[in-house]
Amino acid sequence: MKFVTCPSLGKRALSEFTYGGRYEQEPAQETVSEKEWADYVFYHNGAPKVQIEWWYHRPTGIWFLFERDTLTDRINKVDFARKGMTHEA
Amino acid sequence: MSIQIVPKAFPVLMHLRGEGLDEVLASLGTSNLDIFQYRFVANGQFVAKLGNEEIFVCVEQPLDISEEKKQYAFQRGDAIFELSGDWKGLMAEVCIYDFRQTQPGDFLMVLIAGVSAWLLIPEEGAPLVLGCDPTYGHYFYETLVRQLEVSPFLKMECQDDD
Amino acid sequence: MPLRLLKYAWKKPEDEPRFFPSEKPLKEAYDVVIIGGGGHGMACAYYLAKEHGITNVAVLEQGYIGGGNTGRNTTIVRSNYLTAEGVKFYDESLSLFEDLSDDFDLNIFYSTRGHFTLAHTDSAMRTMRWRAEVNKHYGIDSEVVDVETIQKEVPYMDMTCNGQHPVMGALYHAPGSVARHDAVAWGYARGAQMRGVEIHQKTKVMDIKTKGGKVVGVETDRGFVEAKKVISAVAGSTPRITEMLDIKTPIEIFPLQACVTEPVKPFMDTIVVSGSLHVYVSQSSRGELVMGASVDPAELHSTRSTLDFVEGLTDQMMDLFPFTSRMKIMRQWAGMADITPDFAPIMGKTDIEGFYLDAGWGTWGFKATPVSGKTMAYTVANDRPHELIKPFALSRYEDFKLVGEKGAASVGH
Amino acid sequence: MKLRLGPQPLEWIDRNVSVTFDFEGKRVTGFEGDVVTSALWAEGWKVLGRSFKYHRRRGLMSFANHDINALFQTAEMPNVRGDVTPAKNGLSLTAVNTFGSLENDKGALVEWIAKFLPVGFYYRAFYSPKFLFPKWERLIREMAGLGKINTNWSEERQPKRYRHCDVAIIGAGASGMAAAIQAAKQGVDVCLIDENPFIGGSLDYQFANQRSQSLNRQYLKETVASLPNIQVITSAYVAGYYGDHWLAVNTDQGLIKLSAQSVVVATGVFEQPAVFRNNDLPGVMNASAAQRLMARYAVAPCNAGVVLTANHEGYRAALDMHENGLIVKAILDTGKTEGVWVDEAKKAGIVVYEQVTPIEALGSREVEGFIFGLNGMEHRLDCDGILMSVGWAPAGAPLYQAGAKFGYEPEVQQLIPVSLPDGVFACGRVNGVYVMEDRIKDGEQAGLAAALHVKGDAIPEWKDFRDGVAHSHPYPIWQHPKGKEFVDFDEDIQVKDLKGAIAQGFDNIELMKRFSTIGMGPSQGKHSNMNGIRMLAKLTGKTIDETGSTTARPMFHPTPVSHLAGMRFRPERVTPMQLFHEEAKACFMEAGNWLRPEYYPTEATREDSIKAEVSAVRNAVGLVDVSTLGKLEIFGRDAAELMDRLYTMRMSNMAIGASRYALMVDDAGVLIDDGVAVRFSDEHFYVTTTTSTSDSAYRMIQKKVIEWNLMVTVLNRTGQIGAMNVAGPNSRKVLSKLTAFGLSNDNFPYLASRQAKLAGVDVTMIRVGFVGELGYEIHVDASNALMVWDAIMNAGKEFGIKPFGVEAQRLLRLEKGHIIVGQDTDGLTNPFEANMSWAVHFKKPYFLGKPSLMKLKQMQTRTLVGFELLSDAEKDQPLESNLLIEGKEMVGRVTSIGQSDTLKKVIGLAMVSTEYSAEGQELNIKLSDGRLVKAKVVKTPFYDPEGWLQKSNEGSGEAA
Repeated sequence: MKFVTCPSLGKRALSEFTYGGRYEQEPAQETVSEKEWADYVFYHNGAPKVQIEWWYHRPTGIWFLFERDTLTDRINKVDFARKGMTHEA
Repeated sequence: MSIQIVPKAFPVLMHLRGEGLDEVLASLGTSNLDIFQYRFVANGQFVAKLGNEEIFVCVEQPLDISEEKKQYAFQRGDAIFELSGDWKGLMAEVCIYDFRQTQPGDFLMVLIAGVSAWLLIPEEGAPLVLGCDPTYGHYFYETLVRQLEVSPFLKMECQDDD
Repeated sequence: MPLRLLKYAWKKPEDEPRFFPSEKPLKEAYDVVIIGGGGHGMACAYYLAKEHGITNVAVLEQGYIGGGNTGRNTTIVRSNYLTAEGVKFYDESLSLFEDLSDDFDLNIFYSTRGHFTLAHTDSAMRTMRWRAEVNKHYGIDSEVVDVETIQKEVPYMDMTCNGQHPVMGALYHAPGSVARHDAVAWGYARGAQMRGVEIHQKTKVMDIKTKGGKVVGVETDRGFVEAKKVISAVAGSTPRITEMLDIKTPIEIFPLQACVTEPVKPFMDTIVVSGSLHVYVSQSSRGELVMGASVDPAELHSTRSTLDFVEGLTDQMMDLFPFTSRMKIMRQWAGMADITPDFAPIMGKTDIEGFYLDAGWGTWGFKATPVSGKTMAYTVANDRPHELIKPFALSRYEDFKLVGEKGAASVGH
Repeated sequence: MKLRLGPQPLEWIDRNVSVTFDFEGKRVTGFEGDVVTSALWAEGWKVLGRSFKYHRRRGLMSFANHDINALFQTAEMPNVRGDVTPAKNGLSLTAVNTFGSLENDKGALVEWIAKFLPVGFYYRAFYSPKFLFPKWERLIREMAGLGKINTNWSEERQPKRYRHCDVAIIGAGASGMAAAIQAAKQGVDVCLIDENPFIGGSLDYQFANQRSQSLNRQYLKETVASLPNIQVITSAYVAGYYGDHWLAVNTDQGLIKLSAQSVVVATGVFEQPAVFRNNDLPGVMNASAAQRLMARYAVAPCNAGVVLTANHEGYRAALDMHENGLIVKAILDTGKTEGVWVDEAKKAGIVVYEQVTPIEALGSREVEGFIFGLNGMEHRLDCDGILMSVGWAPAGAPLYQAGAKFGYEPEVQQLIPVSLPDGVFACGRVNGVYVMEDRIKDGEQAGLAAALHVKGDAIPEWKDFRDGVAHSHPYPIWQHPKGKEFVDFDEDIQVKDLKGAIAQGFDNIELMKRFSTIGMGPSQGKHSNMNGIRMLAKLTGKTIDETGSTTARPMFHPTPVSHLAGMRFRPERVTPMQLFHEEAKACFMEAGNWLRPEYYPTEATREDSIKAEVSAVRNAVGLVDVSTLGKLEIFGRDAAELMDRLYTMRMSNMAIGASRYALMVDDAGVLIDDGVAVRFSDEHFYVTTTTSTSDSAYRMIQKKVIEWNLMVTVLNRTGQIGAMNVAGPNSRKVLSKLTAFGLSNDNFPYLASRQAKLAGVDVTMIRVGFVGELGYEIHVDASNALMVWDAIMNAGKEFGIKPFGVEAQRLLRLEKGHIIVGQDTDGLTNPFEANMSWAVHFKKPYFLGKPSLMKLKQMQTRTLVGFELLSDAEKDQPLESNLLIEGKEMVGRVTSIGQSDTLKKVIGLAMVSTEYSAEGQELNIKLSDGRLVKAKVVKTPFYDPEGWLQKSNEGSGEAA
């Protein structure tokens, strides 16, 4: 029952959102090695950290990017997932 | 103050996507509408802005839209209801949203009883118009009605106002 | 009155040998260091000492014995899995469980209740039959039963589920059991300790030191200890440990919550699980209904409780057991589940010589406690993966050789 | 009315209305406003229950719902709590967990063998011989447990509601009221919550006869009532504090989910019992319990009692008795307390002994006397009641749950919050502040801070209002050689039990709790944890802080399932054709949250009805509702690019007006979805997804559009469009009656899609044949869907049209060899295993999961094959999920199977190890009973392999 305040939606309950996983840049398919690809698909450092995540607001159908701390569950930043954005992930 | 909910039939509901929709809005007699705001344009008819290139209109006649402008129009058959009386009292039991944030004129999209719905936040005292996907319509209606019947909170309030 | 209790006529419990030693300093070096004093870590220590004569072992626990998922799970033990690998592995675990009380000379309250996994859709029915057939093929006592059979065993269950998603049948697993989770950890701990293993509670591992790709020891908040072999058996804390060695894994941490009702007189003898309703429930020997659901929706390294969980659980629970609406929820809590993409554990050796992983237990760790201890002990003692855990190697993902435990929509716990 | 007192200044009872109820079969009369416990006590019922383990008699102890001595059973409810349950006419109560009756409880025999049952005894025995354990366990289970469940009880659901406020204040005692007033004066929206029916807290029982407090009381209560922005919620407790300042507030009407910007915790303290021999005898009670009895219910705790005290609150309790004309035999002070109440007591002539050591309470059924030590001598006082006032523990549950840290403050000898999370404040006794005036100041400071926090303003410097006096005895535990000094009343835990646990190595607060079960009973340690911590600290030579405290998880009090669950909100979805299905008495099945017709019962049996539907499609024409398919509009400059990237096959080269099978895999190459893609224009596609994936597929595609930075719009039209499939040799004839549009092969060939008017409305027709006949899928706005469906049914009458359901469709598609994603595939199946390499176009530069598929292609180990059964199908037909066996090995499983009348065989699909997938390969299917039946791998489609029928020009009026 957490709250999150989103641009143009205001303060919303997290229960209106669907978690879309952490934001990750897909490696270029043309050049990627098998190992790199497996890393992208399966392996990661799952330790507690601040990470950028996809969150989908079901009633409006808008994708957001949250910057969330997976240790404290605190959401530091919220923004629309805009086309062509690039994030450090 | 008792609460009534009645299904409402609307003439033509259309979902428009594409460029130059402000002209369409203008043709309906509205302008400078912010995202997630609505305006009544005529009796019961309204337009709402859902995005830079997206509007939701409820009008008598289908709008003509221009192919070359890459405007796309889609018919919608949403299930729509009118809620009169202490609609906030009912909403408090089926919707987690904090309505203290809204102003009359807001087009609000929220989860109600597990279903995505849209609301036309009315002027104080006016009834609330809300709608959802047609295939959820019956569930939506039955759920709200059942809530009105069983809720002690709402009953208590009814007594207060008698 | 059991004879074993008569001694207390003249003997005070104080005179009993301690289960666990009182605090003492760490040695400079051990042959093996086990990170994590939960059931898995303690079991590994126990079998290292008992079956491989390796006793110069330290178990390092940042909190207290069994304070992690061991003491937070809903204590269900079963072996009705979907894949050959899973079935063989958990069946071994189950047979070990049956003898634990005697091995330990301590009653772990291993109580065979029978385990129903309900199916509410025909696709769920297919999955149940799939599991039943695989189980039967490997000699596991499992079968698909119809509504009548369920109703006979659990007469007070509402098969119509309030009109929505009625029960169509179930996978019945007669050996399905519950056990006293703490006692399992305590029993292994005491057994290991009596054989010379050192247990250090409130001892946090800060770092793992390597030289030339080989483990040389661990840095703790009580100083450095040498060890050429280090095992991580920390479930929900696994990523924090693997991060120390820059080992990447597919593990993601999700909170898994549970709750209990006030104790009432016994009325529920079976274990009931419903995948589509996200409910599993059994009645403890204290009389509480012990209930759980599926993991929380988003990655989180925390054991905080949420209201959404109890709301959802109680709501769905009533579909099956309407009368429970008159009961009261007494306590809720959470654990951290280390989830893998194929719902199977990650066990055995890693790229770093001397570092062994016992992880990826998701929501099934408790039932694997004995067998994971036994096979990890074997793997460490021989530096060669035990036959039963070969399919669970960390490297399977890059080889795209995933374990099919995920199957169709099959539920854990 | 033995113990009922004369009118009290603030009593809660209405002496004009009496209530009667039954207890243990006997009639009890009390007043409106009584709780069950007070009504019983007033009539001289001192034995209210039996203890959990030894079945000792138990009476009123905390009288605040902090113990379960008074726990009752009714016909409707288990575990009813007498301390807080209003006495109502017609109630019929019995004590829980008695064997026989409260008076004659056979369970009491356990006490005779108590010495054989030390702490954790059940770990020590019962496990061997193994075969006996189930009997022992049964016995132990019967002994454990409290109330009884009636499994015939009906379901109850209480509606819940949300309430959003600025400042929530938990506890409406002096400091809570003061906090509410200060916060409200800042203009914020305040909710003030208290678990009692009236606000006032200890001001109204501890200070009930303290004239000097009447002004404070009047000011606080009247101001709270006068401020419109304070909502008082009484008879409500905060079951749990959850993230982001959410409070689960349980009321008699139901759960209020209260969200606040900041929270003030003014929950006060739990009085802790003194631990001495027989401290559980009925008549031994906390001093605050006695004060609540007198002030709220005008009931005397006893006639002649002693007060055992370690703080000046005990003297106040003695004065309350004295002023009510009750005898106080003596105040037994374990130390040498000073203070105004001490002076008043002495002035009132009450005997006071100082430096006293409690030794034991005497009495068989209830208290008859008390033995204590004084200057090395034992003294005895006869009395019918013992009031204990030796200390307090913070009611810190909401603070612990919010993440506050507690530390031990030696000055007050109490745990107090030392660090508070953002937006959480504590005041009053929970914060270690005891003097009434200070409690009010402390509350005002917290209320102001909470309001300022809401406004985002700076919070003034924090003042400490604690007096320097210890209000708790540092170690109120006096062990007796003969034992029976109870620490935890719920669990019957004595001093020796905790000693035993600690001695055995459970010397960590959590381990001690888990081994001894202290604090694990229904009152969750409210009256026992603090003494447990004190004992552990002392016995391990640690400080209280080093020892630490256990976390207080929700629920604060056990909370009804019916309240937590609330109403049932389980969205259910129906297609626009639902009306028809219902009128046709269709048998429905659930697909996700959709209802779909499984079949229409037109024949005697389910099987025959399905057969009839199948044969209608094969020989005439059928109509199926496929509205549950996901339906997405994809349009914009990059629409074609998106389609190429999403699906495994090439889509950009589709002609306008064409359709194509669409297959989707995830990053790992696992098959997740399939459907049909249609191209309306260069920049406009329309795709269907499987029913179960419509939402997730839409979500995922939108996400990809963003990741790939494409100029394209995706709309989920699933619920806005109805869809149906007309299939069968006569389908063209039927449709021709409803449209002028040319349906012949040259104008509308197989796999084409056309937009036309049908039955007078705009529709999209796609000529696809999932079921393998000449067929048209018709997509139309939801509002027109039912009309079109009816029109087709009418037009089809003369051609023998029949509606068909999911079951018939399953068999028809099986005859055609089409897979169902999720049935013929599992969580790991890739397109090659599904025998669909033809659908993977590696030539494309990019598509979802391509690198995984390239890897997987080289390592395929299993294949989906078609098979037909060789042996007699009637009695030996295998079931879906039956295994394929070679020797001892499991080599695959049946994913689909069915009896095909059209082909006169049992056919099916199976996922088998590739080495057994060759055409003609014999397979052994293991039936559920273990017998093997033979089958043979055959080519698919089983039916009309060349697909002539789908392509047929039948009924176009032209030569086929």
